Amino acid sequence: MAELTYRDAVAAGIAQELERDERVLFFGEDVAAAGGVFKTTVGLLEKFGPRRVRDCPISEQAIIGAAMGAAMTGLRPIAEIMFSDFLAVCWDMVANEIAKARYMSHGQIQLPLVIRTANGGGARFGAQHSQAVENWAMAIPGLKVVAPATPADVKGLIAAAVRDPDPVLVFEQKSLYAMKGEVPEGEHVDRLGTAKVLRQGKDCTIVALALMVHRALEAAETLEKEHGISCTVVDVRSLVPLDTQTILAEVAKTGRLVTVEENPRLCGWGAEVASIVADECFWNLDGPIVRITTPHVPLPSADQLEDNTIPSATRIVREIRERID
Amino acid sequence: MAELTYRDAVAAGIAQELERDERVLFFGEDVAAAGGVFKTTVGLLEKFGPRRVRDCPISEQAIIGAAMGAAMTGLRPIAEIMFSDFLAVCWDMVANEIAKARYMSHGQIQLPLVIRTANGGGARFGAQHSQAVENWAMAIPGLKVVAPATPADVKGLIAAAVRDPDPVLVFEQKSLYAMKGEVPEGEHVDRLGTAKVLRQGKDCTIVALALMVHRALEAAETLEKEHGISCTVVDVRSLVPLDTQTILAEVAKTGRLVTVEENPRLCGWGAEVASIVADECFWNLDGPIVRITTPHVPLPSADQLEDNTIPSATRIVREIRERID
Amino acid sequence: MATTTKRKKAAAADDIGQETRLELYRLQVELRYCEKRAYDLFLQNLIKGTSHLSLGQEAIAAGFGVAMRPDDWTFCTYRGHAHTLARGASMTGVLGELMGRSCGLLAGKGGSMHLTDVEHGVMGSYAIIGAHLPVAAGAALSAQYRGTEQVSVCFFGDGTTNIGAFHEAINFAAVWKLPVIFVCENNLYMEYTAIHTVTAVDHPAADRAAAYGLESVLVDGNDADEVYLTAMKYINRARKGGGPALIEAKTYRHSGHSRADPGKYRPEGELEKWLERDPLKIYRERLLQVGFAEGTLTDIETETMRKVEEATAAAKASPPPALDLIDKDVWADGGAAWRN
Amino acid sequence: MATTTKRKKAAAADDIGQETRLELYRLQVELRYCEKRAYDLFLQNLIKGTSHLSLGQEAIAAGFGVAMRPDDWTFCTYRGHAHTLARGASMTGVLGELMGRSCGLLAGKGGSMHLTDVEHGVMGSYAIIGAHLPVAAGAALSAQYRGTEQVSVCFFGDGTTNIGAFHEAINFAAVWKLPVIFVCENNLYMEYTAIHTVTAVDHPAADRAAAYGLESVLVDGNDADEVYLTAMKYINRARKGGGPALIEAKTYRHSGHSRADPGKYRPEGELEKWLERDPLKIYRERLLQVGFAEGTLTDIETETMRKVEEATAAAKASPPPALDLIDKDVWADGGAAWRN
Ligand SMILES: Cc1ncc(C[n+]2csc(CCOP(=O)(O)OP(=O)(O)O)c2C)c(N)n1
Ligand SMILES: Cc1ncc(C[n+]2csc(CCOP(=O)(O)OP(=O)(O)O)c2C)c(N)n1
Ligand SMILES: [Mg+2]
Ligand SMILES: [Mg+2]
Repeated sequence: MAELTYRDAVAAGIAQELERDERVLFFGEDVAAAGGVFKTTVGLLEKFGPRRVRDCPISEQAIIGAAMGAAMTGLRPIAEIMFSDFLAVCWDMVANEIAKARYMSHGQIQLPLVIRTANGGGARFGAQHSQAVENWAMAIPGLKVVAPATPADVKGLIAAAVRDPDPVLVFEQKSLYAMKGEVPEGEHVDRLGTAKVLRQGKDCTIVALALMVHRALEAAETLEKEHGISCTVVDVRSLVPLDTQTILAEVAKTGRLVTVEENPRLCGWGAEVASIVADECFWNLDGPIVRITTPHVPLPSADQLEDNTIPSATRIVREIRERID
Repeated sequence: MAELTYRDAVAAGIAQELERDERVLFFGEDVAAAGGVFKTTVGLLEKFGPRRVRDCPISEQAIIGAAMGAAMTGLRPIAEIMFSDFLAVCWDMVANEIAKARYMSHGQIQLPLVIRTANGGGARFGAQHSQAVENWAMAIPGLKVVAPATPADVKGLIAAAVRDPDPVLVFEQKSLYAMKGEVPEGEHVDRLGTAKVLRQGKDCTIVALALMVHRALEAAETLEKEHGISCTVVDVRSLVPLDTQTILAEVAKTGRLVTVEENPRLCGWGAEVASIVADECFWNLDGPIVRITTPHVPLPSADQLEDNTIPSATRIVREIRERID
Repeated sequence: MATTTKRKKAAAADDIGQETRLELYRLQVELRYCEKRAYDLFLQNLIKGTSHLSLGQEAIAAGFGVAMRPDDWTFCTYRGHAHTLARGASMTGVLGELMGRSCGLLAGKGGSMHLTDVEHGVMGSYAIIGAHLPVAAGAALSAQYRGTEQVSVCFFGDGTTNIGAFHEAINFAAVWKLPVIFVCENNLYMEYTAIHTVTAVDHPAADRAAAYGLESVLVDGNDADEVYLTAMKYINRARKGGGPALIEAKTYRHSGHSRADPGKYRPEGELEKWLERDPLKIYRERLLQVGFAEGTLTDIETETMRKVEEATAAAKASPPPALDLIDKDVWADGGAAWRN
Repeated sequence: MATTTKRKKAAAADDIGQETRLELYRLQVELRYCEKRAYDLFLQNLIKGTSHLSLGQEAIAAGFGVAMRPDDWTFCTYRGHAHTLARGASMTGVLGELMGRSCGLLAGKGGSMHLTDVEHGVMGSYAIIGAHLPVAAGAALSAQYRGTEQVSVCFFGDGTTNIGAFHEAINFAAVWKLPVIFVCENNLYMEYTAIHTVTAVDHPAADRAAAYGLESVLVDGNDADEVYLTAMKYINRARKGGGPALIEAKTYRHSGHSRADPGKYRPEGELEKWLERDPLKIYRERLLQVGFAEGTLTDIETETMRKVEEATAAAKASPPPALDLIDKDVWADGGAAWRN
């Protein structure tokens, strides 16, 4: 095990795959010479050269379209969209082209490609550089979607994404880039479609993703210690495929579900999870399903405002205390 | 009352507002001289002239951006996006700019504008011209969203949208354009944020939208007549604002909720409704919440395939029979 | 621009071998007959949904089709029947797809707007304006990266030049000198709106080439020889590392935009004028002029019609797609599961 | 291009009145001092998040600011502090917003990248590249529709010329002859990448004007006189119905792209070379040359510094925004309710 930041684990994941497979190449805006605006790709250009690690013009449609064209002709590109908010400028390429090509072509077209992007809030960047939009991607048939919460997961899931034969979107939470954690030495490849149970409790199952996992864990500590409420915490990790077995099993054990979502309220991933549980786990439920989300507002910029908009550990504690007996 | 097609009711709604308010103008691709590819805007150019009804280049970002710029400087534009799938090419303008401008500017910027678009399947147009993407819009804070199911509603809700001080997306279901129905004579303005109870039953509450409303009604007939299952049918009409009072009240009465969604499964509007009900109406539920959706696949093109992908009355009957006692 | 065109015309007389000439004719006849057949099949309501014909525009698909190497790639739009056939795709596969039959190129899953035949280098037909230009650039990047000397050819209409993806893709390709040829088929209209009413320049592609450091290339899209020679020139240049080209080919569609369109927005006499310049007519006359026998041409025509009949019969005989296709091929594992 | 530039320089000497000259200087000094103060406030960690300074680019904002009519509209990017101030926005409001205080122009809800001051015609700062070009065109449409003779001015960087919205907006504006001036501030870099490495032409805006039927306009963006005269010319033309313009102003940013950026990607000596061409230095020397007294200029400088100090103190004294703002102003009714 080595201790790495989430940021360095991203670079390590990409480097591992560039090293392993000549068909992998990586491109985006300011990613090569500058090592990325979040310094997540430092050293890749130096190590792999300008043929495989490339700086692009500010042309997100061209970048994602190029990844698609390269993938269908035998490469395994990794493209970066600097902030996940900018997926909106190339949403046609992602949602209408990449997601549908295999299906429409009756399986003729293969798209082994990865789109990495810095997602989520906490950096006081305001409403256009802070969105958690993993639910946008989850809503599109044909896309696989992961959102890792730790350095080990981000390395392992990037590697899994690169090796997957289908298009995968990797949502890296930008507030986690500085987080440190143990990452297995040597080759590390994780599995898409697997949630992780991080903590077992009796009273309530909290299902969270990315940054919210850490807040859920912190809240669970407090709830246990200060209020005698014992919570299971599940890190979803992968929205598509979704590990419903783990989620349903954990909810069945506690009889209660609380989702903690960074995305704004309406049609967030938690709504989907809630609807699955309300159908398939209904008879095991002991009380209402509770969703804790960013309220349905664009994200404000000033620090106090932002901190009180994205779900905090305090808010999770409060809501669970109020809603779970 | 006059009998109009849904298509003509669209034109009537736009005409009513162009007539009433000089600040209203209407533009899009092939909408003026040709009267729209769905013939929904026939006659408007002739009546209101090229200053107020305009043909645009194939530049969706420019079209929606222009609507935004015009709205913030005192006009009340109506812009057409020919197929709702194409919202993806201007999603930044819709989701990142229009939706957020008022909030970010601390209320300085007002955006009274309408985006109309032909949504949904049934016309054998394939995966890129048939999507039901109302859930994309619902997921974005700052957008109001309606999806009318009848000629009267489409006229009245377009009028309400034009008069609303906020940005409103109107999703017209393209398979309904030929449908005929009674539309009130003279000025007709509906209210955003109001669902309609179309049928009262005892066993189950079906919540549906747009084309699915008609299929739900048909299914409810069959269920009643042939299987003795009596269903309430609620037409949601407006996704944002959402008339949760009506939905919650109707679910409380029957104790069961079935949503019928044309959008693909994950993160559809029905998931949001299900999560609200599973929280706020939990103690009134007599059984699992059931969602009937287009499966989570891109839409196939051939007629038999398409017909078996989008929820049909037959499928609604079958699922309700299986799931509701 | 006029000069460019002239130089090409002159060259045409010399550089094209007899065999190539016959193939150019045969291909145009195939595209024409097959499109006409598609039109008949609509009228019989055997083709549902929409459909966009290339009647009148055949010289472009044929000229490029003949100029391309088998391992080169084509990217088409919804108006892509002709371009797909021009690479050698099966006519039964094309008509079958239009009719939503299981023999269709996509087994009915894609429909007329998404014809794809990877085996023949047809890397998809794209129905959202502009999207395939970046994709074609990406394929070219792959060819360049792997050193295969493959070239990517991307067809699109005049209306497409006003959308953002056009701009991004061509700059991107130019900066990286990618082997991709962007071919604008200027048929004067987007759907029902004349291109000149919505575009700031006269030649929507050629007048913009300079914005990407590319030379302005404007050709007569109804002259298969001219198209072929231009295609050869720029494809070969791209193959050798000379980078992308943007070619504008002037042409006209004889039918409406799609099956629903009677084309009433056209000024009187316009269609008639262009029918005079029908690419098949032009080319047939030229072949007779340069010494081909009438019989050689009628043989081609008869043989092609036989193929069309055969394909039609095969497509009609093909069953509708099996319903289990609905849940197939979202993912590479063949399935559609989004959960465990 | 070179000729265009020279003609402008010559004109500059004659056409600008003394009062205008002083205002151009005063404004540049204000923008410079305020940006420097913003930089100091970062270092003190009083400004959170990101921030993008216009140090070195002041002549453009000032030249346009002085040339515009009070009811004209400005559209800025995240690098918009200077352009916002140049229209008369309150310095306290700008610094307060950067610091996330309730006195901020947006009460802390928008942040440094979204400065907006509708009262002074600043119709927003847009942080996603290219988005505001279509919006500026839309405002121009509104002016044209209502016959108000207002003009819309849209500032953006060199890197922005490679995104789709740039292309769509300019064609759209050109086709409808909208009164909008697109101003490309070419500071040689996007974030950390040199523009020439990702762009197919030398002058990313000027070399593309012809693609929209517009004339190529390239000016020295560090010379406030030249900017001012060019602004006057094209704004007045647009006001009179002459349609849009695309202007490229060459300049350089003295600091990094944003607060996080030390600017290490710049070749050695480049910054120094451009510091020689500092717009304030150039302009101050020119004013002395044409006869202004040193004291007049130092008075302006002193007075401006006083304003900056005052604004800083006011912003520092302002409380953080009230938490109830979170649920305000999603909708025109002042609230955020998505349900009943
Ligand atoms: C982004 C987008 N906008 C609009 C359309 C609808 N549409 C389909 S074809 C077409 C006209 C295209 O014109 P052109 O590029 O000239 O091609 P042509 O059909 O003439 O071959 C339009 C507007 C679309 N498919 N995609
Ligand atoms: C669509 C989009 N892509 C990328 C970015 C990230 N980004 C912010 S500023 C910038 C560079 C812009 O360069 P330029 O247009 O030259 O403006 P400058 O910052 O030099 O003023 C980039 C890439 C963005 N904000 N939006
Ligand atoms: Mg055309
Ligand atoms: Mg720049």
